[in-house]
Amino acid sequence: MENEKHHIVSYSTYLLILALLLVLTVVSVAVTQINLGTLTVTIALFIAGIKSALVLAIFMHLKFDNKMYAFMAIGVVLLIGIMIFITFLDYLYR
Amino acid sequence: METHRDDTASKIGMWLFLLTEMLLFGGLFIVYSIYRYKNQEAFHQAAHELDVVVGTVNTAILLISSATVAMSISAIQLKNKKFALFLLGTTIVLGLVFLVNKYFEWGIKIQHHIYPGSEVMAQRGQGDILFFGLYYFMTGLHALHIIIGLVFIAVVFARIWNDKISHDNFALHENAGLYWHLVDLIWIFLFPLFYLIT
Amino acid sequence: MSSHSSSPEPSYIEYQGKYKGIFAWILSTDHKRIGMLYLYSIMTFFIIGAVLGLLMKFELIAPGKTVMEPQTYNAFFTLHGILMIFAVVIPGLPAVFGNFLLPIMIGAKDVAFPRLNLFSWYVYVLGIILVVISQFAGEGPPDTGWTFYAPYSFRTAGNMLPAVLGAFVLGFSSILTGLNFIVTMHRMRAPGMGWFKMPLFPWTLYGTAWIQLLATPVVGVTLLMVVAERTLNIGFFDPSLGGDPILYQHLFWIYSHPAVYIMILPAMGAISEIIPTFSRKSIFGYKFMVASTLAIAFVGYFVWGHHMFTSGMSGTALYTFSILTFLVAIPSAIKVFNWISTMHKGSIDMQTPFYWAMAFIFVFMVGGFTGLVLGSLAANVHLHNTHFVVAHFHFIVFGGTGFAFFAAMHYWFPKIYGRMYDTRWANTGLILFFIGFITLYMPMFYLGYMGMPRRYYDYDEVFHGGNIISSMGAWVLIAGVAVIIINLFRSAKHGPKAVADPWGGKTLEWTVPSPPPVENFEEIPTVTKGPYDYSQD
Amino acid sequence: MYSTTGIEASNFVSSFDTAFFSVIGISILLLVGITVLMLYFVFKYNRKKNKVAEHIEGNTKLEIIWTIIPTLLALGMFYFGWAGWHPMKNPPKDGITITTIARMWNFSYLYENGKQSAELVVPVGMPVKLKLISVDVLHSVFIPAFRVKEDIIPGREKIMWFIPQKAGVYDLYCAEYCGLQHSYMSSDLRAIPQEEFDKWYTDTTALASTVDESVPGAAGFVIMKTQGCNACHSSDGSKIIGPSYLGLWGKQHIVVRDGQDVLVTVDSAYIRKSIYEPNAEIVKGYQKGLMQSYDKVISEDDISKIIDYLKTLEE
Ligand code: HEA
Ligand code: HEA
Ligand code: HEC
Ligand code: CUA
Ligand SMILES: [Cu+2]
Repeated sequence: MENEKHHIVSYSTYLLILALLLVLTVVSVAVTQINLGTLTVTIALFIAGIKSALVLAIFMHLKFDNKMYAFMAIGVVLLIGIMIFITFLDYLYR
Repeated sequence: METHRDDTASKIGMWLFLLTEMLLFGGLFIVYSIYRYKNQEAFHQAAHELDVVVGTVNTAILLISSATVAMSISAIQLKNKKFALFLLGTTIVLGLVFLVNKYFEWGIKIQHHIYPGSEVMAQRGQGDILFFGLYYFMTGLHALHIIIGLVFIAVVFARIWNDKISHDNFALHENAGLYWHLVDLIWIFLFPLFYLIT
Repeated sequence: MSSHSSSPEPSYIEYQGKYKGIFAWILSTDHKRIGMLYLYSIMTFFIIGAVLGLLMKFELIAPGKTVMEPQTYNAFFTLHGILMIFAVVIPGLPAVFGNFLLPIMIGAKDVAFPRLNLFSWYVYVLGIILVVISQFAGEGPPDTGWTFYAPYSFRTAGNMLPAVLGAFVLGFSSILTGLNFIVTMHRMRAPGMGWFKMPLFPWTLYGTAWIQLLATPVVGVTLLMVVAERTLNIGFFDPSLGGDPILYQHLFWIYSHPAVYIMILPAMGAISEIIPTFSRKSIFGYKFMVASTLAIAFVGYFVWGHHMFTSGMSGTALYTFSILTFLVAIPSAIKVFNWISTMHKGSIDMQTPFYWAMAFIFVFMVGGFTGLVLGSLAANVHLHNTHFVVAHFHFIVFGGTGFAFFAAMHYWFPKIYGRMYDTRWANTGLILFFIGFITLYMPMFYLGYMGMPRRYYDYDEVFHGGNIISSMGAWVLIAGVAVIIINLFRSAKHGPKAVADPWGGKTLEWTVPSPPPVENFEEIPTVTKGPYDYSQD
Repeated sequence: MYSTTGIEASNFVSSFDTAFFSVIGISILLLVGITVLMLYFVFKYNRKKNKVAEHIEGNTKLEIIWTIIPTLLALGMFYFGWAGWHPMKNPPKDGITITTIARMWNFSYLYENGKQSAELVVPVGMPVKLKLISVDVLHSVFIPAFRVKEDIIPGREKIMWFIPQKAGVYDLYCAEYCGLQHSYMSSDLRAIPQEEFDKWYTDTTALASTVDESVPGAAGFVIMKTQGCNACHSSDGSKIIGPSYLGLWGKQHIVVRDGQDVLVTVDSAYIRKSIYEPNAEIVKGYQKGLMQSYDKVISEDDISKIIDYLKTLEE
């Protein structure tokens, strides 16, 4: 059983991503300080989504590893999404 | 019985475990989203009481610590033991700082009698009770994961120190990293959900 | 495939390791010994749970007080449910037969993480200990039913914390087993064994493992919330603090509905092994069997609401759940049809395991069809929380999983112990068991239709007749179980020696000696053919 | 009383029957068919007769057929279930509304004109809407003869409805597990013709007139019976869930108030408080949160009657 090849990610990539993440954090804080009504949550979650995608893809190596891992992670996120959706079918229409 | 090392197996195992963790918090996110939907106004108001600055600082701390763990793996692959140790040490320190911040944040809230079951809470609306209940429960569970992650990283630190982990045998290190990133990932969502929905 | 009928290697039973006596078992990381540890613990709790069931039937034989107080009855069905669900049928087939056979069936020497495997068993035991503590410590046994519905579970004086934590810990054990199995199947299949050369039992274990992995954490965190609510007064589900008890039900069933497929999938897998072997024929529609396994595992996540049809969900949610409930039955239908078709033009050897498989198909259908009745909205409104539901799930949990467990026990017995049991006694036991089973549970359908609610200590005179018949069925059932267990128990020690492949099975476990040697295979086989290839015979 | 002949007891009986028997019917056909087929195969292809099995791997066409047919059948079953259930969710505008209060472990019914009753009395032929309220835990109104059931959720008001179609006395059970006396939580449902109902409805003296005022405490006893106090309190000294009434009046005992033990004497003020704010002071050794407040349910007047009754139980 062969072990997979390891991709070594350079320090600068990590630092770049870190910078990006920090910027996104600041952006999301800034954006939510202005009152945008219901949009606030959407934007905040959208940015959180991007941030988590970055963490998953680079820090957690999903981009470089066997695609199976990415498949599993996305699958689970979808699963939780569907569960929340179905639960909301109850609460939205009560 | 002869044991052979299968790094891929342990990595799959780790990932599967992370998936269960995601669902653990996934359950909480369901609860959160329902109660937020039912008590929009109260959640909105209650979120104002959390300190955005502390939250932001803690977010930054976790993000940096995540980057240092990730880099430490590259360092070990590049056979740079010292640098790897340094990066991991930084991670541990940052993790502790996060916990200290959390401690003070909770401490202040508790001083103001904002905790489940307190008189002050009983007087406030039900939305507030739920908000702070979820706040304590979710950040508490998250803090527990931080502690577990710190122990995990400390073990890796010790093993690198003793040369048990090296450039051709770093599966454990990688797994500790994955775990730490997951903790970070969860915080990425907790942060806007509790601090930013004002 | 390599086949050695006699091997110089000691069998896993005789093997002398570092430790002696009982420690050779409870400290062993051999998947076969761990499987046996599970077998004995599960049988113990099955018997305890069954005796509780029997006592409840004594109580229900007549209206009014018969043998116990209401408090005792309530505590009994709670413990009965917790033990039977969390300690017997959920670990049941995966932990016993999965552990014992999965590595052998895919041509591996052990599971991927043997020590984690042993650890899972200890976690299981810890969970049981907590459940036992809940019975004796503090304020008296919990009395909420196995569903722990809020807000009653916050009000009762009963000793909830250990019971809930026990269920949580048992769930953790289940997660670890699932994790181990998935990795094992991904990494350790023998050379040449592609995914579609894997036998169906491992396939169902694969589907099961994913459910264990992805559904259990939800109930885990829910139970933790219950603990937090009881200890810290956080109002998650308590309406007086703003919580919503219906949300508790959502979270509970998000796990517990998929959990019923944790129970039934491996059972279906075992049956899918037995039928081809005794029909001397490849399973009909192998790929459809695999696909239906995965379909059940997947769709099973989204039907949880059918346990809550009267709880006051929105109409939209109600019919969404109803329609999905009907759809999840389709893959089960495919399985039944394929089993029957496998028998077509076979050369059927009527042995005990095959009889069990037939009995399984019958009771599974009865259970499944009554599940459909319950999935129908208008019918459910009347039948929900009546003995109709009790009958449905005993038919499908006890009838389905339980029958499959005994089928598997009789099928793999010679492999596990290297000895044969007495077929005559085994068949007598089966007949008693079957008659008792039908007499016990059939009347419950009628009682439920008439409107007898479940979890009722006492009932109106109109329900008396049905309950008498039902209670008497339980006695016949005991006789059956006793015959079966005693027969197996004796044969394990004194039965005649069994050969490596007593039934003419084709999957890998039949290529190794009975009982299997410590290392399973002298050399890892290379697989070239599908799992049920009888074309050469 | 349970009957399937003649006029159906409620408007939902026939829709239940359609849904139930359509599924059961198809199921029994399939069950028998498949079982017979299985037995036939087992018989026909027995090893004794059929020495060699034919090698068949499968048949995609068949698989598709037996995927599609059950799907269609299942969708049909869904349809009948849906059609029967849909009206239950849509109560009509007219009809009478009865507030149903569930608590551990009894039901009580409050009519629009303020009339209270321990049995559910309804007029035949008129839509009856039950407004469901629970003061403690989950309960469920289940009327088997009417084929209706709805859970009662504390903290939420729900409506269930039906039209009684046949006069008679029916059982009404609690169908959601609610603790110790769950199986005793039931009441009678009396469906009576409209005229009779009107008479019953306007007669607000009914309760008082049945009580013999000359017997001390008799009125109090009836009130307590209607309110279901006896589910938790005995009059003979035994402990059910709450303390017994026997010897209660004038007794001194310890209660827990705000976490502190306090010695109190049972007098009218104490009893009143125990009934209106039961969780303010908890008798030592008993569980908090079980007894719920009867504020606005039991009047001051009734409390003094209850006290009269309790006085008769002095030791
Ligand atoms: C092993 C466990 C198991 C399994 C496999 C199932 C399978 C199914 N269950 Fe069951 N169920 C339980 C265990 C299980 N259940 C338990 C424990 C409870 C009670 C929990 C509690 O409240 O305590 C319960 C309760 C329960 C309810 C809630 C009742 C209530 O409380 O009101 C419902 C409602 O829809 C339901 C439906 C179904 C359906 C539709 C299936 C289907 O998957 C069945 C599919 C099978 C078939 C349909 C038979 C084979 C098919 C054919 C031969 C082909 C023909 C088919 C068609 C025409 C479609 N179940
Ligand atoms: C695997 C699951 C399983 C199994 C096997 C059983 C088995 C039995 N159960 Fe079940 N039951 C549940 C799961 C199961 N149950 C669940 C989940 C509930 C819901 C709980 C709740 O409401 O919360 C329930 C509820 C339940 C009720 C409903 C309580 C109520 O709602 O009021 C009843 C009542 O009759 C009952 C009876 C029985 C009986 C008589 C048996 C019997 O069939 C047991 C049969 C076996 C024996 C009688 C064998 C005894 C054997 C011996 C004595 C062996 C001799 C041994 C040697 C020689 C070694 N059970
Ligand atoms: C669900 C169960 C329940 C019901 C119904 C109930 N009670 Fe109680 N009651 C309790 C419990 C438990 C206590 C003890 C704890 C406390 O003091 O609150 C109690 C305490 C009391 C006390 C104080 C007794 C003492 O020893 O000091 C009185 C008086 C009382 N109840 C009256 C009533 C009356 C009158 C009713 C009906 C109108 C009623 N209760 C209905 C459970 C119940
Ligand atoms: Cu009220 Cu059961
Ligand atoms: Cu279900």
